[in-house]
Amino acid sequence: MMQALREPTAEMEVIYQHPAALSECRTHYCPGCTHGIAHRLLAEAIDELGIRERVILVAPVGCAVFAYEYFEVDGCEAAHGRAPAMATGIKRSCPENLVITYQGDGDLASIGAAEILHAAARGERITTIFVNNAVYGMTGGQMAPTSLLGQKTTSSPAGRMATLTGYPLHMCELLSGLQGSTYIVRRSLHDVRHIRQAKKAITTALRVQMAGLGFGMVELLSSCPTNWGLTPEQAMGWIETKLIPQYPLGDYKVTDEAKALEKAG
Amino acid sequence: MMQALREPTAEMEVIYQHPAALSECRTHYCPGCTHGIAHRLLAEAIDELGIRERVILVAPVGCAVFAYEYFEVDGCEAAHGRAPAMATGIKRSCPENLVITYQGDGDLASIGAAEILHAAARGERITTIFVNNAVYGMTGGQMAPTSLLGQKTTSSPAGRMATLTGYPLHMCELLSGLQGSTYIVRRSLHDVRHIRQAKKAITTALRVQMAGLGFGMVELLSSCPTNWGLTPEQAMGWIETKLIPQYPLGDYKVTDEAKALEKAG
Amino acid sequence: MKVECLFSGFGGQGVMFAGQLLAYAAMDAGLDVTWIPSYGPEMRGGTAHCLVVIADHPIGSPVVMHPQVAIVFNGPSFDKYEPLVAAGGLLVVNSSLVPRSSTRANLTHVRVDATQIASQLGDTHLANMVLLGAALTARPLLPLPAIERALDAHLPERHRHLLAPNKQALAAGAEVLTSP
Amino acid sequence: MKVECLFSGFGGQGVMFAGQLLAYAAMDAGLDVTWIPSYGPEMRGGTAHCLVVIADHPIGSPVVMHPQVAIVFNGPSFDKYEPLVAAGGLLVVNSSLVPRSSTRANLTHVRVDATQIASQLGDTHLANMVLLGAALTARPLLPLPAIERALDAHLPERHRHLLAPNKQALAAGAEVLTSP
Amino acid sequence: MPKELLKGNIAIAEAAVRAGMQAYFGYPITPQTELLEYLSARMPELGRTFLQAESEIAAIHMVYGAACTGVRAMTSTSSPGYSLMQEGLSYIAASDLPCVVVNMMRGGPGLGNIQPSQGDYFQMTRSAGHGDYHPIVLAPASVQEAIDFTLLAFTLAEQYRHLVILAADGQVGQMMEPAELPPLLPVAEERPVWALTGARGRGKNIISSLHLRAEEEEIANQRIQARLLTICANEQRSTEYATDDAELLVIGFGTAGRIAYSAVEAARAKGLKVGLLRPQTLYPFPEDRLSRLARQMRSCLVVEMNAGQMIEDVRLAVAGRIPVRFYGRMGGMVPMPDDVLTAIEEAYALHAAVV
Amino acid sequence: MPKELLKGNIAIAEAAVRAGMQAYFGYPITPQTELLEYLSARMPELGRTFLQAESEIAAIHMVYGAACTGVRAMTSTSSPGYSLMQEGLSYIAASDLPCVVVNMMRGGPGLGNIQPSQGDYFQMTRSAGHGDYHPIVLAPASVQEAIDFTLLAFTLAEQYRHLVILAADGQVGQMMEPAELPPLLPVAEERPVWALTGARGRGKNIISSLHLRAEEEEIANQRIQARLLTICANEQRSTEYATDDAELLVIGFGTAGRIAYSAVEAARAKGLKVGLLRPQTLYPFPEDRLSRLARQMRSCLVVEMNAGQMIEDVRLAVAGRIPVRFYGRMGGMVPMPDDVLTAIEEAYALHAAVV
Amino acid sequence: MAHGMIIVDEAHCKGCALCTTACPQQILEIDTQTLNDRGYHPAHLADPAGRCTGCAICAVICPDACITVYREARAKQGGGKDA
Amino acid sequence: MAHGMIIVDEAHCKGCALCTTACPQQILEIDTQTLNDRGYHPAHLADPAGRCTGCAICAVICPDACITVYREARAKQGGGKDA
Ligand SMILES: Cc1ncc(C[n+]2csc(CCOP(=O)(O)OP(=O)(O)O)c2C)c(N)n1
Ligand SMILES: Cc1ncc(C[n+]2csc(CCOP(=O)(O)OP(=O)(O)O)c2C)c(N)n1
Ligand code: SF4
Ligand code: SF4
Ligand code: SF4
Ligand code: SF4
Ligand code: SF4
Ligand code: SF4
Ligand SMILES: [Mg+2]
Ligand SMILES: [Mg+2]
Repeated sequence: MMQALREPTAEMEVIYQHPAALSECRTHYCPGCTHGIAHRLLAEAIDELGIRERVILVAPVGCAVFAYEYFEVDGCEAAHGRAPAMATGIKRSCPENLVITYQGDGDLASIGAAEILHAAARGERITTIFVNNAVYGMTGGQMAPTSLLGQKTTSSPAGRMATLTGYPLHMCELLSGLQGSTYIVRRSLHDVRHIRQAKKAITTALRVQMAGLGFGMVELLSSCPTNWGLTPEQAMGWIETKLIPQYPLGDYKVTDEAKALEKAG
Repeated sequence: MMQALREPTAEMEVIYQHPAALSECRTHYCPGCTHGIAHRLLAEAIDELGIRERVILVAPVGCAVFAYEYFEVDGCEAAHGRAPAMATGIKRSCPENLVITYQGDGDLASIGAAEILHAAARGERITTIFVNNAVYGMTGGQMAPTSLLGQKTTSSPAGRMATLTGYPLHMCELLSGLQGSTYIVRRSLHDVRHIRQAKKAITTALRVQMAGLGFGMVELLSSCPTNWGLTPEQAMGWIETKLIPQYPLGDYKVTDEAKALEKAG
Repeated sequence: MKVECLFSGFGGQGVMFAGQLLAYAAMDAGLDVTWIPSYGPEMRGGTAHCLVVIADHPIGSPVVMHPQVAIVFNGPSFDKYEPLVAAGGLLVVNSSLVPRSSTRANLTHVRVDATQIASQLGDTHLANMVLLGAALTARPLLPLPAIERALDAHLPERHRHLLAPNKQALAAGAEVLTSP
Repeated sequence: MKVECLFSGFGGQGVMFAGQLLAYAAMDAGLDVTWIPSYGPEMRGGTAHCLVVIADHPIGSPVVMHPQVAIVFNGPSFDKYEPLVAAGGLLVVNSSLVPRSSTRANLTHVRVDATQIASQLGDTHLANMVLLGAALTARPLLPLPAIERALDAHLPERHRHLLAPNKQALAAGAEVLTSP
Repeated sequence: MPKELLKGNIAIAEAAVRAGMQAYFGYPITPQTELLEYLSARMPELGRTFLQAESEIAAIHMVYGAACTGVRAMTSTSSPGYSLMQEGLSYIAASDLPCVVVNMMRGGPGLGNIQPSQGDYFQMTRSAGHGDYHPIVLAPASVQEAIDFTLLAFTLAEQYRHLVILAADGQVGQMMEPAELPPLLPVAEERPVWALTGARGRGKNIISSLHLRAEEEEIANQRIQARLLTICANEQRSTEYATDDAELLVIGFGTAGRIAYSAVEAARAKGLKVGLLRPQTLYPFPEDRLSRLARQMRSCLVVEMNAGQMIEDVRLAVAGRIPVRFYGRMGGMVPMPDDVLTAIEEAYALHAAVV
Repeated sequence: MPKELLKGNIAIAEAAVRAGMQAYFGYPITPQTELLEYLSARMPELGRTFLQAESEIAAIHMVYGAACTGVRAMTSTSSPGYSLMQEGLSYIAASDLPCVVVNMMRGGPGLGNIQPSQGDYFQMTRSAGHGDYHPIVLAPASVQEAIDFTLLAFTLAEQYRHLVILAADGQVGQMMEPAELPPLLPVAEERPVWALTGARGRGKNIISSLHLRAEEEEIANQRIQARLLTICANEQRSTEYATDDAELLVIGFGTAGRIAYSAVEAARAKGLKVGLLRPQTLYPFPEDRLSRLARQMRSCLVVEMNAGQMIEDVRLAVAGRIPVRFYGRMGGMVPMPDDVLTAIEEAYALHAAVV
Repeated sequence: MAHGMIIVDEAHCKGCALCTTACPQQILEIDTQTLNDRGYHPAHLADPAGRCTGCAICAVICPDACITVYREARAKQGGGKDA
Repeated sequence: MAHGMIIVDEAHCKGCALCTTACPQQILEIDTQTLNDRGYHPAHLADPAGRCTGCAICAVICPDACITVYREARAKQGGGKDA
């Protein structure tokens, strides 16, 4: 049996380290919040594709409001929900750059529903990372359009009721119906296997943009231990047992060109 | 052979006359504009269901901006695109009333995309008459999200190009994917047979609301002779040959309860 | 010198274009000019009018209450503007559509059967040129050839084939006043 | 009489609740009181503080630059507020997490191993009560039983089972100062 | 009712409930979210309408719709959300609809931060959207006033069929103070005659702000302006402290006014003849009272949590008769009484210099 | 270039093109739609960006995005659409981004009508959204000025990295007049150093208006305020007519100012000592010039197409030294020179009464 | 064949001619001699032979609801609907 | 089995414990004795037996990217990837 190590030996090599596109600063995310994982995956994808110097990141209003601080890329702050419109303005002015929006479910599916819908319908050549945690994280856990029926939140204290507030919104299903969308998939961040799949999807989505195809979005089922009132580990379980059944993982739209890129990747 | 008549004889009875729910005033619509037909059908449906005194109509900003003048029902004016939100406020405050929004394609599918999406997702118990004429009528014929590829408008003078402005939005297809929607159908106003079918759909949609089921919408393919640069008759032909192929008529979502009402009607 | 000309009628009667032609001609004559449209409260159909101010010095207000020249194409326009024409002004009326006559003594009142004349020229839409021809004959703000040059330069491409008829209509309007 | 008390620490250390208890007790004692929270720029985690002003007359500003009493739960709070305590004021420090001591001569400086004591009582979250108990012993703004009554009335339902430990913690804090 | 220790946000929410609010629509935004959260439990409990809208735009148009039906309707938001409501507010005002909007101001412009601010003074008093009108704007400085002004807001809204803004800041929303709530008023059974309730047994009712004829739009505007004149004549409200023999008048509203109160107290303790005017209505601005007070003063000092906005109303009211000085903090910074005191002393020293 | 007979809307559009505008985003709304329509053909012709946005909100955020990349970006709208842009404008201003917004005002509030109006004066000069700042506001009165100010707007926007609003009304947009367009300027090749273009060979650039620390937000605000001071010092613009020996000063901007010009001409013809000041910048308001002129006047008369908004700036500038009277029309009514003349005569008669 | 007739509300008709093309009997025409006060030529029934069946097709397509349709009662009875 | 090790950046670790549950070797634990300056107990490698395989699973799940993973080179060669 091997000996315990406190420092890597000379023969050891780094198998995994902090991605270059991710800043070395501390994030303000809660312990165990998978926003952090989403960030890391995006940074890794950027590194691997060698596009760090071409990316322009549009941060949302939501817990990821400081996203532009956390990536070593050019970045800006959109108003709540308007990241797709802002990204449109950027992409049309800098078609050679790679424009990424990073948005929460309140941001993208609630206040920003029109902007994401139209960006997708236009086939805007941008990439959206959509972090769905079924709740408004930043403002303290209110109901989101993606909250589950029965889910107790700070603005649906008796649990979300369909008769009063309707049904969870499925953004992948919705946007994949639009001709302008090219790559629309849903992944989850609740365990290592799924995280790896998510990473692959993000990479493909960026490739889609690099190839100048249409609108791409990767929805990531994500945790909010703080507002769900769960430990980080329990929260991962909640994604698996509650969120995924309501939001099935899968490829909602992958055009043939996108498929080709996916394989090539 | 019968004799020509200039006045009805005593034996004659009125087979068709101006519906009571439609005001006796002149509309400001252009000659041959099928907004007028949509109005008449809605008025007839209201009369036949005997609900004139319960209806609250929300007029849009668009050519139908004066709709509240043209119906003998309580009515109000929404800001551009916000009719579904306004209708929500009304319906929640007057659940016994029947709340109808009447909206154009610019109003509903462009600026008001978020509001209609969320009203449908909430299963808001309102009825939306969606007049799709593939153009911004009121402001003089600019491109709408529903304009066809290649369609020349005053803001797409070279014809709508997918690479620049994306693809036509199909609202029935989109909204029928939402669990909160109950009755989502598309009809056309281009000839007598289709007009009769449209009338039937409007009646069913209102019944759906009377029964307290979820969100209902009847999309009506409609003409804009003025901005299409066609005669009224040619415009009817354009609906048939151009619009319908892009926007197939049909029932996009009719829940079982709604089906039962449809049959009963 | 400063003169304000009002053109008023149904949408579709060529009211705006008649006013613009006058404005173009005035500009080419080295005068200052403003053209300002106004669409009635009806969004579609309904009345439309435009006001052209021509002056040999910079123009302040492009709007006036009492225009010196008014060319009215239809009944509602007559009713609205007949009382407003400035004293000593000119009122040109499309008598084809306006049965009433002005009873005002302090203005020059010209009635032209413009729609009828235009229809004889083959297109009722030419009534605007008939009226303009008559107006400029009654009050020669600019010579008719200046208007013809403006027509040459500004008749929209899709109406190009109507250049000659437009000029004929202008002449026909002028003739109403010159022929006995 | 008017006194301002600052409570400052990490989010989750019960800073806000300690302040609220004091406010409730003051109100029940018939005094005027304001409680005002402030969350640090970090949205999550990070520091939080609240300020309680107690007076026997209507309170104007609920904020002050130099509080008379400061109860600091952690290092960053010590660094920030130690210099700001009013001359003659009281500084209560959670010595479990703050190794540094104040060098200021013009204030009463009390160090309480609060997190440690709380952990001995079974829950580090009780440190807030330990500190409050100590503070009110060092400067008896209100008698401890008043705080106990406030606890009875306002401890959230879900923490009800911790009522007794909370009171023990209060007492333990007081003891730090009373026992030799 | 006995006093309770209440948080501003909760106090406003419960006061609105007790005032008979029948419908609330809102969207989360710090620092007013607690208000929405509280109502999400409280309104259904009473069988009333609570709905979290998909955006502030939807929220204000839901309020617009609800107000059309004659119910007491309200929304609440904070600065960026308030900006989004501008179009809807203009429609509501143009339609002569009573309703109440809470703006719990935060640091701006842009996304800014969630600290207390008074940076939307202009946007509330001068222009809640396009076109000519002013909402009534009430500015509470304490939890008790927040309660009282919530009641007042509904009363004024209905009395004048006019939009009322409750202009507070994060500090008023977050602060806890002992305060007394009113009893739960019964909800109005009857809807007003102009309300949309279905044209049963009467002609149709129409609510619209469209007047294509400029002449008619001008008449609609004149009606609004006439109403505003009445409002200005009747509804100016302010409170004062130590103005009797004051030579320097400090003027501040809401949180700034309250902090200034402590500073004025301290200045008095130092023997300076200083008084405080705290406007409680921002529109109508208490210009009559200020104009009268100004006669006796040698100068005034405006204290705001912004770059100087109310100061324009002060300057308009004193019309050049005395110097108007300014002390302000911006971007979520709350002025400290000590700093205001320093500003007072400086302003006061200038009097001495003049003598 | 020779003069052409140009319509205001088209003139602004083409002037923007010639000023090197690289990206335009807009949404149809009368009375500015022609501008958008013109650009829908013109911009692609030059290989530049034209996009009809799904709403005014999307349009302003597209402009925001484009401006972040350092291109010359513009949008245009009219009153209700301008209301919808408030949040976006506040973000843009807070982010120190140069860009140009045209507001072709129409009758309001609410849906109102499409006639010319000046009802958004406050919303443009006082508060383009929440928080403390003022955009630069330029008010053309003729087609030529519309062209010149469009150029100026881009220049000032870039010089100060500040938001510039071109404040016109339906009349300026719809009117045709002879005017001269500038030559087509080459589009800037280089993007500014702060622009988002990808962090190639440099550290990352960030554009954000978020400053969670109030201290930092205050610094950001101070930076804006300092810039506004410079702007106020350097950019006040106005034009005058017959002020030399005038005793009554008429003040009006844009269309109202131009109509007032005719009325002043007529008054002069009647021998009245009347002059005109027409502010060309509404922010910064030409208070220095007005304040100087006021010394020589016995009173002034403000003419606006609203209920009286600029009058506040006038009153602030004259600070009570002379009476300020008002003549206004609302809701899309355009004042007639005759009526302004009557108002002038009445105001003038009051001088005589005083003597 | 039932016997019918229609009356066009000339003041409201906008002369769009949709009824004229829709009428299966081709007995409606635009009256270019008449101009209503909005400036439109209204449609009118030109049915010297009394061919109008009262089918109401014209009314169904009329965007301005300005056609009233009459039919002889027996026709309706013939349709068996009025029993 | 390859031989590996990890280093946790304690200043950045938030003690969420996701790595501890994910590690197939169960050799990561939260160090309740240490408190970083944000008030969190960081995770640390407790691998006296040297069971860490360098599989990087802990790093893949760490939301704060604060785990660096090392592995002996031959292990990698063994994987045939570095050929
Ligand atoms: C116009 C506007 N409305 C509301 C807010 C307040 N707000 C900030 S974040 C947020 C919700 C964020 O939720 P989500 O997008 O799901 O992101 P998460 O925090 O869950 O990652 C809201 C409502 C705001 N900043 N601006
Ligand atoms: C906020 C706002 N933006 C824009 C407008 C201008 N506007 C009025 S109607 C309209 C489009 C109407 O098109 P559509 O909804 O398709 O109705 P249609 O006229 O074709 O029936 C627009 C853009 C407005 N009134 N308000
Ligand atoms: S509040 Fe939720 S989403 Fe936001 S950082 Fe915390 S855990 Fe993550
Ligand atoms: S513009 Fe088009 S949609 Fe509007 S009334 Fe005319 S024909 Fe109908
Ligand atoms: S009722 Fe039938 S037959 Fe008679 S005119 Fe109408 S369409 Fe023709
Ligand atoms: S369809 Fe109606 S409006 Fe059109 S011509 Fe016939 S009667 Fe007139
Ligand atoms: S690398 Fe693998 S074995 Fe080693 S600590 Fe991490 S998860 Fe455990
Ligand atoms: S997963 Fe990362 S942040 Fe969480 S405990 Fe492990 S090392 Fe620390
Ligand atoms: Mg979320
Ligand atoms: Mg349309």
